[in-house]
Amino acid sequence: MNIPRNELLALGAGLAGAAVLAFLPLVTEGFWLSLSVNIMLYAAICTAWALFSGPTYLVSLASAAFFGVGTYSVAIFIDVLPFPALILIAVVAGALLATLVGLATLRLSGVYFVIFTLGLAELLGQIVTWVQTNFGGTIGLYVFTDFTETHLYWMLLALTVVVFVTGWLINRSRLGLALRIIGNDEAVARHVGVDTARTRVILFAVSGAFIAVAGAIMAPRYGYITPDAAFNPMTSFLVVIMALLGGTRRLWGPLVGVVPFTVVMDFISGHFPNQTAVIMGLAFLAIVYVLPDGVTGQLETLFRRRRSIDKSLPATTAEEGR
Amino acid sequence: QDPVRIGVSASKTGPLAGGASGVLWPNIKLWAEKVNKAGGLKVGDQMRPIEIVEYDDKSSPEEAVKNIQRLATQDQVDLIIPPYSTGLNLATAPLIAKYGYPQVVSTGNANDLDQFVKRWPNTFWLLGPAQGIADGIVGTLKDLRDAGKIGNRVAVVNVSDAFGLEMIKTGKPALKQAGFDIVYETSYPLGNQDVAPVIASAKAANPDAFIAYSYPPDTFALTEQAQLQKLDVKAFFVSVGGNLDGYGKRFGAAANGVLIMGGVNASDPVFQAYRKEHLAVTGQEADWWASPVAYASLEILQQAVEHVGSLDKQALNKEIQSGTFKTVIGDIHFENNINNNNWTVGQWSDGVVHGVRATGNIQGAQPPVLKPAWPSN
Amino acid sequence: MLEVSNLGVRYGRHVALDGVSARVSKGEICVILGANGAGKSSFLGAVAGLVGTEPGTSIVMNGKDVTKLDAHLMVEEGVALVPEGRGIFGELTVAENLRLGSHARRAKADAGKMLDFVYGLFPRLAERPRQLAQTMSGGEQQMVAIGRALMSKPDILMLDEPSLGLSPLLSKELFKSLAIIAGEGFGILLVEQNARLSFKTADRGYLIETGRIVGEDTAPNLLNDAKVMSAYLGAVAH
Amino acid sequence: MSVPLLTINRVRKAFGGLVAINDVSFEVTKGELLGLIGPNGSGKTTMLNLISGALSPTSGNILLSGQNIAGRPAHKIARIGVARTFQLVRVLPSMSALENVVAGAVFGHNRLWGAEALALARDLLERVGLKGREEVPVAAMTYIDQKRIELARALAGNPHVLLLDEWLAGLNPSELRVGIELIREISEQGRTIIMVEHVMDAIRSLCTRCVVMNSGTKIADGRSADVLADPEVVRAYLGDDDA
Amino acid sequence: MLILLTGLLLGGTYTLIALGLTLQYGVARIMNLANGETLVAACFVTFWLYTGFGIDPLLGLLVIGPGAFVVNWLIYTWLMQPLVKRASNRGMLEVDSILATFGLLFLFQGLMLQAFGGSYFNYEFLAQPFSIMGNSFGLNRVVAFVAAAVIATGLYVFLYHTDRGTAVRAVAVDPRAARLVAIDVRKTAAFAFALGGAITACAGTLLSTFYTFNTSMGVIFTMKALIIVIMGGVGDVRGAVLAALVLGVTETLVASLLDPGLTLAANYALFIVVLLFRPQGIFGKRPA
Ligand SMILES: Nc1ncnc2c1ncn2[C@@H]1O[C@H](COP(=O)(O)OP(=O)(O)OP(=O)(O)O)[C@@H](O)[C@H]1O
Ligand SMILES: Nc1ncnc2c1ncn2[C@@H]1O[C@H](COP(=O)(O)OP(=O)(O)OP(=O)(O)O)[C@@H](O)[C@H]1O
Ligand SMILES: CC(C)C[C@H](N)C(=O)O
Ligand SMILES: [Mg+2]
Ligand SMILES: [Mg+2]
Repeated sequence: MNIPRNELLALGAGLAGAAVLAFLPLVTEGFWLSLSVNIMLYAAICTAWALFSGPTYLVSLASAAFFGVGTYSVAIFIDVLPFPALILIAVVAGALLATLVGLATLRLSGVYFVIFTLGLAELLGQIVTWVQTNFGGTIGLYVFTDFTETHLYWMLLALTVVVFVTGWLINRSRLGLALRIIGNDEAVARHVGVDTARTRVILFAVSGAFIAVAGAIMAPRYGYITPDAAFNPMTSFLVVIMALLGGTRRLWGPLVGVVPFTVVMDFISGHFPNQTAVIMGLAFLAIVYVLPDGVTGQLETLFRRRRSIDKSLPATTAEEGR
Repeated sequence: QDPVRIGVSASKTGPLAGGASGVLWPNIKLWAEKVNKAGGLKVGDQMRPIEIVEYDDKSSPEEAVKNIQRLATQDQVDLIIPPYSTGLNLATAPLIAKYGYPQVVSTGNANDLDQFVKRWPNTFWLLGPAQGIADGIVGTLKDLRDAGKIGNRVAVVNVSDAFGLEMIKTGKPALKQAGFDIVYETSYPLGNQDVAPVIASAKAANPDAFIAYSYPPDTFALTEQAQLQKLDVKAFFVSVGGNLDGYGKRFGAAANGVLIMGGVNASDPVFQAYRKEHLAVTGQEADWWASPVAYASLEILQQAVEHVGSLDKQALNKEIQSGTFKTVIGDIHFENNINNNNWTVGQWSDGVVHGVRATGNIQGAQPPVLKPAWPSN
Repeated sequence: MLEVSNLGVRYGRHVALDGVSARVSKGEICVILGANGAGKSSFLGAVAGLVGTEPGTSIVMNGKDVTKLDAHLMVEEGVALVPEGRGIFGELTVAENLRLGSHARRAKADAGKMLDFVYGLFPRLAERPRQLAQTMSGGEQQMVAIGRALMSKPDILMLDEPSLGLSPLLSKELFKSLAIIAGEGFGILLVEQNARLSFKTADRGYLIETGRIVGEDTAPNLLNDAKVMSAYLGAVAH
Repeated sequence: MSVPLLTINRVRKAFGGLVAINDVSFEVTKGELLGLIGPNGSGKTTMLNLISGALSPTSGNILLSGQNIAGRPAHKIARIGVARTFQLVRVLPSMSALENVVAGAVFGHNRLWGAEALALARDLLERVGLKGREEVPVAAMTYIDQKRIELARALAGNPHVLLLDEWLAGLNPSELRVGIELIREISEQGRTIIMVEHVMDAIRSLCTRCVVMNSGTKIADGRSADVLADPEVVRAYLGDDDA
Repeated sequence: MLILLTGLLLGGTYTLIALGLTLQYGVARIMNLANGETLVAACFVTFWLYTGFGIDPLLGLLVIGPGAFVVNWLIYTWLMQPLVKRASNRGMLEVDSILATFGLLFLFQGLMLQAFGGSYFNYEFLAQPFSIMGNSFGLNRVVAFVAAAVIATGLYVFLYHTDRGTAVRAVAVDPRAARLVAIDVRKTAAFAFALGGAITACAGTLLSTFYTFNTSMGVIFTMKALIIVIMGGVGDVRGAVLAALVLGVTETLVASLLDPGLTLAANYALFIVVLLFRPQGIFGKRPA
């Protein structure tokens, strides 16, 4: 299929943007760079998350599990293998785990899948703890590298770009179409000949592998890897929240959520360290009520309104299938 | 006067908040208030007020790292008070080192500190290596056994988190080396308060002594279950949590004779005065081990600045490495960045904890007594 | 008994119904005919209180103004709806579905009597009271839906395409039942595609086209009207 | 008689204790338009579910061109060449009309991609009477139009066998006329169709042959006129005073 | 036997933790992530009433239950109702309610933090041995178990054997259709949510008699509750109780016979196994 012009434009703009962002460490360091690392981290994870959860409407809380697997891939082998090899291990481990989970959860739908994936991170965390307790001797593993924040930032930026390009390619492929069909109606998907199981598993593996890589890249920043931190369920929740905030109907949706969320959260915790929780709670509620459709949803409604005024299209009564 | 800005990033929420709120935060408050009341921090010939810049690390390393960055590069604070817990101290060490701040750790310790200190010579470890603390109880038990007061059978359990594992790692070999017979041994997950099976199994092994390298919620739960199930041993040891004043209040007479990790010299008037102040200023009781240590870490910072006469980080590091400091827990002098004079075991007696064992040259230890049977209620 | 006048419904900017008036009396069977999307379901929904109405609308039931009442209160006023797509409680049993039908205060006292009546009407339901409603076949589910509506002892029973998916035999029996029900004094308002069958049973009919009533007459007259014949009854060869 | 395209061989389906299909056998020859009728709950939809792979039979074989497809996953059966519509319409609500049909073209028996798939989908939309409405979101379409979409989607896979479950239900008489013509056209192009229907007018005018089910068993199988006159069918299904 | 009894007692505790959420999620369709915070808040209030005013926790139930009911009623009508109204389908409501209650979670936690600080709390109540078949258990845990049994039975009878309860279930299944059978959906859903909140609060009160708690601990309870609710089948009281008991017994079995370090792992493993064989939960009904 030939690529529509506007998509090419978007792609070009995206790559150009990424190139600009790559210069960030040259102009700032310290706190802003640290914050950017966090933003980039969640940009990568949330987009990877939405690759799967967006079109399938299956909310995965397994991000922490993949992240932890990636972190541990590095922590375990850091002394024996070079870093690029560790990234590779993370990819394989993440994809493998996702495949297993994918196969196990084929029959699960809706909230059952949500909780299953939530349990997964906990389970892995516990198993790692137990193994460390009984065979490892210490619970924490040191990861000492010479990476600076700048290196982490660049790696995460590269990862984000790769995730985006992958997402774009998937959207243009049979796989992407299959996913959208599944998201709309799984029974229909099966009956038009979509191998729903395979599609889901492949995509979950891709998404999981990316998140694992993000975990691997972050391991040097943690310095000292413990299961509590690596498999922290909060990671999973934050990912979902940010992605939903942005909206998952577009590839760039999660990104739109990540940036303001991270910045606002940071602002709050920086300025009101003792009221963080209360203010964050209120801010959150406000967001839910003011931006019911996520930021992208809001943007799209705006655009749609403009367009429909322009071309005086009749208002559709379409209810977006979620 | 230009205030001295002192940054602190520690847990206000998340799993570590319980510990930090009990031990670290109140002492920062107490210290800041005291210093400012006395006219401020003496920097050279100026008395400058201190201003605390505080952030919540949400118990997560990611957040902790970011906070340290913010403190160092945005707020450009003069000093940093390091986070609560071993894990977060280890995670933030590289960054604190990068900016050159002294990191006087009062609430964390590990076994391989020697190596760590070599890598980051700006870190100082008030509690000493984990080994000292973990082995203290073994020494106490050994003394009791050698005096023929208790038998050889020990049950030992630990919480499986960073702290518990560091402890068991040296505690268990020490027990073996001392010739104890470990009749029951297990670990349980952090946060688990349903420890009835643990106590039941320990009891079934019929031990003479019970050691728990435990954390606050499970410390309480283990004690309650031991009392309920009448796990009557001659020595009953719990770790973090046993030192809380609330422990004594919660168990009352039943706490009598319970051995805890760490301790204080309860009869030292300096400590008694500190306790009073702590209550008056923060509205909450100091505990019987970690609070004074946390407070001492702040006194060390303060005195280092006074001794050096400036806020030059390098000079401060040097001073802390070599100087001697007068604190609520006595005179502190670091050897290779590690403080080797620590209370390791204390014992409850009528609502008060008396230190019964210490490392180094600490004075005032009282002889341990055998634990009476749990009172029936 | 039921008097609707000047009823309007809009969805966003789309006007689905505009100034529709109709009435149903005790013991009467009224049928509404119209093409797909003409607004038939919207009409029933508006009367039942499920769909909001435009200002100016007036719905009077047994002499009481019920225009603004919410759906659950309309049931108490004696209006029951068997909606498009049935709307039964799939995860509850057949018996529970029926029991819920008499949740309305007005129906509580006679719940037992009504249940016997419904079981008499649809013996299949009596055979399978404990089956989950969602595992019943399409037609069986339709019986549950009608049965449940009857359980509320309505004055007016509104049915949205009740014969949809019913076998010819059952459709006939359904209409016989409707006649029986009307005979008991219930008023019936019906949306139907099966015009021939419904006109045989009905007393009166309304024709609705893109949101407006375009015709109203007694059933026999409509049945004999050539225009109606061709537009709504079809001329399918047989 | 020509070789059967589809053979249902002693198929049985039980839900717990309830036997929904009780050892039913019949055959469908290529190009045939078979009516599958019977009272509510007699097992018609279940039969379609078994053929299309939504359910797997408790026992028995289903042969398509001699190949046993019983119990295979639905997507495999769809690829081999069975397409269906659903008793309650199921469209892909967040997608446009065109995309709905493309879905069938891309993944069905046809497995087209790109321009070919789009062209076929456009073509089929035109055939079911939705020309010019390709970009309309289907959620905004009326019931009958959604049914058309469903049909086009099924056809897009170029199936050997097309299963229609009460596709004509809910249409008003004039729409019904259109619908019947559409099915007739498709059938005349040589497509094999099994249609479940309660609309007797449609059965009479379209189907040469009917299979009648009752309580999970086959009670009649033969030329429509004969079958519909069969006293048992009349008693169980049609009612005696059918006009 | 000891293991079984200990496990059942623990199961009772879990039942308490999960029942409220069963109602809130199963019926009112609000996946309440602030469930654990409600529970912890009740712990604090109980503590405060007991240590400050000497009000016995069991008497405290009489205040805390109704209090929580009112608060949750208000939360539902003010905060959740708008979400319910604007959601065009269940999936949307699920997403919205996750987001909104995530906000509530922080809000509650923040308020508790302001009021009580982050330290650990506990107090002594009925920490006496209670002997069952020669084994001694904490009386406070036994009391909690009995309360769990009473609440669960009451809830079951209510849901399955009263008209009001059937109406509550009907709302859970299909709120739109429920309106057609004269059910005031708004009120019923608010009622279910409030009742769920009240039960969770009662659970908090009872748990505080034997648990050490602090402001940050809510998430742990929420996760436990979610797992139990899901394992049992959403909205099914019987399932939740069974799942809770099974979890309690398994955990105790593993802790006693295998290794306490594996209890949580066993717990999730069990959860995963159950879902593999019954993807819709123990008592869940397969959607058609
Ligand atoms: N919820 C809704 N939102 C927006 N438009 C709607 C909604 N429901 C119905 N409509 C529109 O209102 C008009 C009337 O619809 P209605 O369902 O009342 O028609 P109907 O006569 O019952 O048709 P059918 O025979 O297909 O059931 C249609 O154009 C339809 O698209
Ligand atoms: N999943 C299921 N569990 C239990 N029973 C079922 C299930 N699916 C169908 N049945 C039962 O099997 C029988 C046949 O159902 P089926 O849907 O095939 O009927 P049908 O012939 O299509 O009827 P209709 O014309 O009313 O659509 C019915 O009695 C139905 O209750
Ligand atoms: C010795 C303790 C105060 C240690 C500290 N609580 C930790 O987490 O490691
Ligand atoms: Mg309609
Ligand atoms: Mg059917």
